[in-house]
Amino acid sequence: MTLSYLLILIILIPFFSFLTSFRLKRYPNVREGVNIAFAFINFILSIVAYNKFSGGELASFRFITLNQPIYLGFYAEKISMIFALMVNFLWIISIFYSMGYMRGNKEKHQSRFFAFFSLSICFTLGIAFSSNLLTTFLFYEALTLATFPLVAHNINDENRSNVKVYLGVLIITSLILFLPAIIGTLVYLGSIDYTLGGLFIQQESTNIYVVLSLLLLFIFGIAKAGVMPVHKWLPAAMVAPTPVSALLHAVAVVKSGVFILIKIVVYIFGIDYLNVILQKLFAINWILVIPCITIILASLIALSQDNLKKMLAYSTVSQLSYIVLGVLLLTNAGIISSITNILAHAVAKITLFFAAGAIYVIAHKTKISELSGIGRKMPITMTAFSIAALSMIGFPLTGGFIAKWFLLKGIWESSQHWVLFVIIISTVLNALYFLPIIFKAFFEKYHEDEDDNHEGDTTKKSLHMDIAMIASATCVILLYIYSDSFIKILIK
Amino acid sequence: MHYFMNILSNYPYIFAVAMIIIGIYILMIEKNLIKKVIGMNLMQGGIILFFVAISKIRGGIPPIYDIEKNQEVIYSNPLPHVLMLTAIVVGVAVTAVACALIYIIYKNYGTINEAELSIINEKEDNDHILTD
Amino acid sequence: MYDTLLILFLLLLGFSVIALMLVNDLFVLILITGLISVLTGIIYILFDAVDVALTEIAVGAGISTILFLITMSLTKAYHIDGYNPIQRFSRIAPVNLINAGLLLVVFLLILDALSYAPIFGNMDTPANSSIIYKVYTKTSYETFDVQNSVTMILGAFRGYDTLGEAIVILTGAIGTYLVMQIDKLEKSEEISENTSSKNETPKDYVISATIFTLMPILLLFAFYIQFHGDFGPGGGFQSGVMIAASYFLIILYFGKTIANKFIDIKYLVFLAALGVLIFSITGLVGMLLGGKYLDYSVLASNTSSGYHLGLFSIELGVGTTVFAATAIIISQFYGKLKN
Amino acid sequence: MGILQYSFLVPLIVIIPIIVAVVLVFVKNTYVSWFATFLTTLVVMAITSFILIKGQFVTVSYNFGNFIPPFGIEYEIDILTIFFLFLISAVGFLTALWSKGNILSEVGDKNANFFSSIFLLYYAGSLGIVITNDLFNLFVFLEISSIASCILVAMGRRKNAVLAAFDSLIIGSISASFYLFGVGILYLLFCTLNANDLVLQISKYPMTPTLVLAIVMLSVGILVKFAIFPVLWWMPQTYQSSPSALSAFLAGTSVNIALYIFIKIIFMVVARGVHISLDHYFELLLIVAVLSMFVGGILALKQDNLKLLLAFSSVSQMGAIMVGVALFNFYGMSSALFLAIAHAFIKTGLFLCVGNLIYMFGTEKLSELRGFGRKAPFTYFAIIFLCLSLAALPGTSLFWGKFYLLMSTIQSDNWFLIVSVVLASVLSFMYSWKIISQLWIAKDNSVHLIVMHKKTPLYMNLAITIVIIINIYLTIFPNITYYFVEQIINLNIVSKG
Amino acid sequence: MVLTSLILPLLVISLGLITLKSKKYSFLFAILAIIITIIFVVSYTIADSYNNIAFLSDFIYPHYSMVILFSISFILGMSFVLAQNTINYRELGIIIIYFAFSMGILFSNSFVDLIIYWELTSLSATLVILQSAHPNKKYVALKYFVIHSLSGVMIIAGATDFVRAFYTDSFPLENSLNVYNLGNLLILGGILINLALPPFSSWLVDGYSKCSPNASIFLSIFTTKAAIFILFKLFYGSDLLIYIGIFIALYGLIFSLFESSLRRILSMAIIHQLGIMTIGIASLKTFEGFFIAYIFVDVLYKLMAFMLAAILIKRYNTDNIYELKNSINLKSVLGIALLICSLQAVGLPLTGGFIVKTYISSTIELLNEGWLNYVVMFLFAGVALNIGVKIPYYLINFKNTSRKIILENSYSKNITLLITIVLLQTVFILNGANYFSFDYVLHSLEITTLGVFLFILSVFLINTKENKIRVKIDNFKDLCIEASYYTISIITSDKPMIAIHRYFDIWSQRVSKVIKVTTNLSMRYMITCIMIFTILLYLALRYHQITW
Repeated sequence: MTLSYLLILIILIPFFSFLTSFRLKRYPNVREGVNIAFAFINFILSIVAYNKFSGGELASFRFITLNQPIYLGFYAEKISMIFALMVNFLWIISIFYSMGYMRGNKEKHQSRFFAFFSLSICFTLGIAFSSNLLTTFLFYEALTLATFPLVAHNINDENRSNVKVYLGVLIITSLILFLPAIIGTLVYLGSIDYTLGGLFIQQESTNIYVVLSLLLLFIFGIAKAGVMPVHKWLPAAMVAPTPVSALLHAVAVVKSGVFILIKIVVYIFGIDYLNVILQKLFAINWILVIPCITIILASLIALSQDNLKKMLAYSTVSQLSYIVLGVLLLTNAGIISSITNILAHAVAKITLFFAAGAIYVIAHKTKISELSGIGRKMPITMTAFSIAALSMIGFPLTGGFIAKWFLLKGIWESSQHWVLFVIIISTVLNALYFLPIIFKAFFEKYHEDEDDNHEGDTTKKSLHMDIAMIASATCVILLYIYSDSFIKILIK
Repeated sequence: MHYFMNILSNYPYIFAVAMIIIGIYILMIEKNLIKKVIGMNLMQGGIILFFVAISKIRGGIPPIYDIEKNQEVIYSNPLPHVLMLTAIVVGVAVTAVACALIYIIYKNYGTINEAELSIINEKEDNDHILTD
Repeated sequence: MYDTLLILFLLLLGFSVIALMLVNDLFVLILITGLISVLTGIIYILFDAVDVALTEIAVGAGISTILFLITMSLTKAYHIDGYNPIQRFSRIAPVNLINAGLLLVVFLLILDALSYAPIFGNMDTPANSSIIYKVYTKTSYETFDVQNSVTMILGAFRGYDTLGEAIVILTGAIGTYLVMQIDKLEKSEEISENTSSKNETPKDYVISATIFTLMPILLLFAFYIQFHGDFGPGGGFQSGVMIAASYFLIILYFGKTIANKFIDIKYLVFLAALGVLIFSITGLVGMLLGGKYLDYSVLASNTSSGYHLGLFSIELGVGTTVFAATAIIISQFYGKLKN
Repeated sequence: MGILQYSFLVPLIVIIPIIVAVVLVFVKNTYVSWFATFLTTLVVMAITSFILIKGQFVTVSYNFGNFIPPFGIEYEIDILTIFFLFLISAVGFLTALWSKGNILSEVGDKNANFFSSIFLLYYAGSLGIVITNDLFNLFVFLEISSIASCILVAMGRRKNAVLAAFDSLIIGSISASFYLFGVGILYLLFCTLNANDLVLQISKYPMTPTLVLAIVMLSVGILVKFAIFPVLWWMPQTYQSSPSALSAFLAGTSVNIALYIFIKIIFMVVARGVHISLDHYFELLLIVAVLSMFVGGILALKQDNLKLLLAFSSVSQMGAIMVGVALFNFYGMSSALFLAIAHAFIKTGLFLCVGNLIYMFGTEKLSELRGFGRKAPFTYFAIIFLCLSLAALPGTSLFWGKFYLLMSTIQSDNWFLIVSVVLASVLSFMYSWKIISQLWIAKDNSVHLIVMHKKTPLYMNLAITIVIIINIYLTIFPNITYYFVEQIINLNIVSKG
Repeated sequence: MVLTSLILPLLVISLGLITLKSKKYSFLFAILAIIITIIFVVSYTIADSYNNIAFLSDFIYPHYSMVILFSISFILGMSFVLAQNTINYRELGIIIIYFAFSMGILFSNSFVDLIIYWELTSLSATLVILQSAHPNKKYVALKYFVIHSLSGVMIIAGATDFVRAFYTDSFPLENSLNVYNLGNLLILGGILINLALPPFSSWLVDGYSKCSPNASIFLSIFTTKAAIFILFKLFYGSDLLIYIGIFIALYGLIFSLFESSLRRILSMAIIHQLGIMTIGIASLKTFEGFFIAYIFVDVLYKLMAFMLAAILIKRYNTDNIYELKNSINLKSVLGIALLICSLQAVGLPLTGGFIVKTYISSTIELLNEGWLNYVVMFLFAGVALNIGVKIPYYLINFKNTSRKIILENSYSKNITLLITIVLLQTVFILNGANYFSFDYVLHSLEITTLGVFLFILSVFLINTKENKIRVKIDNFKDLCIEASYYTISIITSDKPMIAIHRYFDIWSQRVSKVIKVTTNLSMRYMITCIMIFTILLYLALRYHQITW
């Protein structure tokens, strides 16, 4: 069957699982099984699509068309293929993990959780394959709403304000900045489709400041890319249960934000066009300052956080700006680095969040200061945690190293040398806020606090979680080894 | 400005507009609901006067066809008369409904002074469910 | 000569309007409204608008004044701050001044705009000079041999407006009937005491004498106007109001209970509905017989007799509606009055 | 031509409801009176949709009593009229379908048949306003609908309904007499009451201040009905205290009727060679519209009573529509018309849901209704779906309207306008999200909700489901309505501009 | 070649992992590791016997000599530690892994391999440190790893530029990297940080002094010497290194004077030695030569010194040099070892140290920078002073005072010391011939006198028991790290946000009061609004030129 049907199938399968998991409210095991089955099928399909696609066959599909330039449609190309592959793979792992987490933590109304979980996956895939800005915006908003019930899963009085911040920032920035930007492009360019090499080349007339203002509107509009002023929603989203923050806020939601930014810079503005524009205006590419500030500030804040999940959230914000930085370097090495970074960071961060969740479920600890000596008690979790941490720092044998390598190469190509020092400082800061946890976990005594009574069943509960963690940790390393397989495609 | 003289020449319009304006003034100033309705009545009277003033032609006779008279008789324009018949009846209907409402307001609130009414309305918990 | 007479009455009207603005006593106010409606009636006669004058006086002086009087007595509002007009000036609140100023500005703006309008009453204004208005009076007699062009326009040319107007008066009547039924209060908070008092007022000979002499003349004149609309001034509205006035006299004299036995409220409502029904049915009949809605030429063999028949039924419908509606309104209000 | 020989259908649209209303006065039984209203609205909707589908945008005119227009009264249906006619009849049908349960609970069955007859009269009045091409006839029907609506409001279930009725009557009659004054001046200048004839006359004579006064009086009369910023104060009270069936119908139609008349006047005046430039007039309207968007939004945000909140939200939506109209470019007009139809259905649906709530729980205060999901699942989901579409989120019908509105504002390069429209859309999101967050996330205090009726009857839910289906239809196939709107714009601007 | 070069590290890593796991047989596996390294070294030299390189002297291929150097020192260290029997099994395993990774660095001939092994060694070194019993070991390990990751990143950054320029990441064999371009400068920076460039030198001093005594032996050898080898490989002959070398050496010299703990003095001495080596590298114009011998000698006598320190700390479990006063009896094996070690530092003609020192000073003279020779002379004097004079002065028990000497003269435990003594002397014996000339002897005498003179001067300067003016240089660096913690927490605290929230609440109450009024407005205001609206509309239409 042609690629377009495959595309639609990949997007719709999570939607089916959304429906079924509502139906199977009463028998949880069956529901979990069905979910995993769907996830697995989806993964297989995306691999098939990936291979078929590498044959260069472009598929496109439209459903609602208003008049010529405004329509909703899907379209497969290389970046989205990789992104979809990653999302599907991690979906399987996170379902596995959330099974353990939900049971361990005895959470209420789990079927609603799983339903909206798969719904948000469906919308992320929608974003991955959307063929023009309008569809992206549609799925972008839908994703915010789909993740809202997850964030507001166990809502109570003190985290209600957080939930408000989460939704407020996301929706309002998208309405105020993202929508006008889309319409601005439509008005000035006449079309909002993703075309290879960017749209602006045809239009020589648009003056520089319009282009720049549109670019800035996009950067700040897509709050999900977590650039500094609009990053407030990510730490606020930490009130959600850990599997949510693991898959969504470390991988699906956040990455889709950056993914859209990549598509906009590459397919709407076009790298070489932007280069010409920026050269004309000012020598130093001032736009790079935005992600750099975010990197430094976010890692500084992460340094001072005591709550584990908040710290991870801020580290996600800084890592995201790595990806944004990679894109804004406007060199193809930069683009490759941003995509590899998406993969590496996704895998590493999901392990970190799994570990944080496991610690919470089994040892009921959320503060970093309480984590002393936990390594002995939960060896598997902590080893996975440390592997992922090393990958975040960019340790050679892990995925993070590849991303950092290409990022630095991109920086050299874009001849913005001042960015080098930002990267160096940020790596040191990364090390500064990840390593104390590892050292504290492994090399300090574990002091028993009284309420830690249910010793017995820790092993059983943690089985699911450990499997998930082992899987994600290994693929952190696998990513390093098989990195050349997908870089070849990207270079094309 | 010479146009001012023009307005003096069609003086009925002045009176009609004056009636409308004073009608509205009474409507705004008076607190008592009945006086408001009177003001409204006055306003509608003003408009009707304006319309009928339009139809008059100097030297014309009422538009009832006079069989004996010869042809060159001038009749006033009959159309505004018809319109004003309807307007008067509409005015009456509105006044009737307004007076009924005033009575019911008095029956429920005990007063028909607008100031007191708004105070009572505010104080009272007005989602006091009436029907069963 | 004509102008001086007109100016005289207009000035009278102006003074009474200003008086309306200044006087505070409610009873005096209602009387002045009656006076104003009579004055406007007279001015309409000067403006050659005979039908309108008749309706204005019958409705203005008659029905609305009575309505205001009854509501005043029902809501016991007559002795409101009864100090004289001059004191009232001193008490004027600043807010009123602002409003007055605002309205003065509006008044001047309208006058400034109207000053560009065509001169009052002269021949060559576009409204009068155009052939349309001449057509009305001439054709109404030659083709439809209806002398009173006002009734002709009322019934035929703009028949649909009259239907709308009948509906308005019907809604008014039903509205008053319904609104009076509303009792928003629980039973406990009932304010007004029960309505019908046992002992009727002693028969006042003066009233009874006038009623008996006046009644037949009134009814006769009303029916004359009703069926004579085509030829002279008059028509459904005026006759309806007249009959209602006579009904009111009966109520005044014999008291509510007996009047009820004479014509029950329920039947009055049915009567009003019936009038509008007659009106719309005639229109429909015209449509069914092939013409347009409200096309009377189709009703009889030739156009003029068809129109006579059509106009007759229209007038009948309107008359019954107006009578029933005004009767309902007055009886509703009067019913509530204690004695 | 196919439609012309059906031209006899045109007057029936108004006359059938009138006749049935009058007949209903005789009928005592409440069920029969409800069924009669339901049937008439169904028939009228059938006629309008028949003309809409078969009409293929041909203007059909019908003169009463077979007199040619300047003399007799003429009914004319061009594309714009049929667009609004269909809208009003559809909304009327839905409210009639829904109103069965409502009459018993809110109005009491003593004089239910009177309620239905006056409702039908109001229905006929609003249709008459849209369909007529004669200015005075429009005044008569305007007066009918204002008196009828005032009576219906007075029969609301709250004690202050009577006050609101009195206010709406007075304000309604003032605006009608302003309108009449304007018609009088037009008659004084051009001696015709027929709209098309008037257009010819206007183009002949130069623009005199008296014509300016006439236009101003007409537009003020209508804008008061349109509830734009400075003159909106009468509307919230009437919406709040009227029985739910009427408030739903009011929300759907009264504003659209005012919009229709306003567009008609503008096209009439803008048409063929009016020499004065209207841009200052439009500029003022823009400012007023933007103000009403913000005031409506902010006040809606602060209300606890659901009906008041929805009333203020329709004020802000009307502001958005007025911006679309006042911009007077292609996208602007299309966005205005598209917003009108989408907003009408959403707002009617929401008021019907509120009616449901009142029927079941007797209260419409958000603070008391928190978390009623378990007790009334159907209305719960309906409200959430409709609030989402009210918030103009991407997947909903209102979004397309907002999309075009933004396009037109960007094309007009008026920066102040763009910023305010964007902020207003955020405001609209906030107050619709307030409803959702109150009903969903806020603390659940549905435990001490007095349940008056366990379940709402079938046809209440049926009406709401139809509204939701229409909304979904509008989201998925916007291009059909877009094509329709395109026709209206080309014809009106091209032909008359 | 690559394959064989990877065998040893992988083999040894597996051994390390096994020892980590097995508690009982860890000693057995350690010995097995030693045997394997010995076999490897022998096969290594034999395999290349056909190109008849002489042992140590003919260093045509520096790789081999470094590999041999590392494996010999590993064998010595392991045998010493096993003999002392003071080490637990986990520490043993990690040390084996650490040795394997540092060997990896030597074998890497491309930037990517270099970085991988570089970071892995730093990771394993941190783990080694973490095995120590010191209370705030976590903190030291963190500092160690962070600074090494910093150097790793700098190298990667530089490497990417190199790869972009030369399209391959293998090392340039023909010529050294040109220092004066940003990429290479970054690589140089990375390596220098690893060589304890002063602002970042606190990891070496703290690390080696706070880790367990046995571990400090191994740590002292591998990381720094591998870094020097890479520096030598990439940047031999670039003159910028001279000034950097001087700076490092001076820093090491001055601050070792103020140190009171034995191991801190030795680590400062290591830094000093690294400075001198960088100067040596700067002077060498080709990639081969006798330089490796200098590294060899330095490694061995530092190894011996640390062994002594380990024994002393074990015996008197105190690190302070004043408390260890005259704790070694000259007649014991320890005494002899200490003597030989200090003489090497001084560079007495009969010792290996003399040979190497003269070689280095002669190569530096080739640079014919006049002032440089005197500076180098001063530095050599410093070494002599620091280790040659200061440590024996305190440790050796000249006056047989009553201090209770634990007579542990059992030769079996200190066999390794004897072997190192023999090795050091063989260096002299093998190469003495071509360097043992008159002027060199004269030269070394000059240096020794200058050294003694400086020693006396320093005694006067710091003759305090508790060295009150001890400059807390290292703590300054700790200070700045803590400071960064505090500043960040202030920036990111939520205080400003709370203030904004309160401000909004006040305003919303005020607005809601206004709104309550608007819902039931009296008739008067409604009509005034209508009037105003009409006036505005009329003016807008009537007078077109309304400007606002």
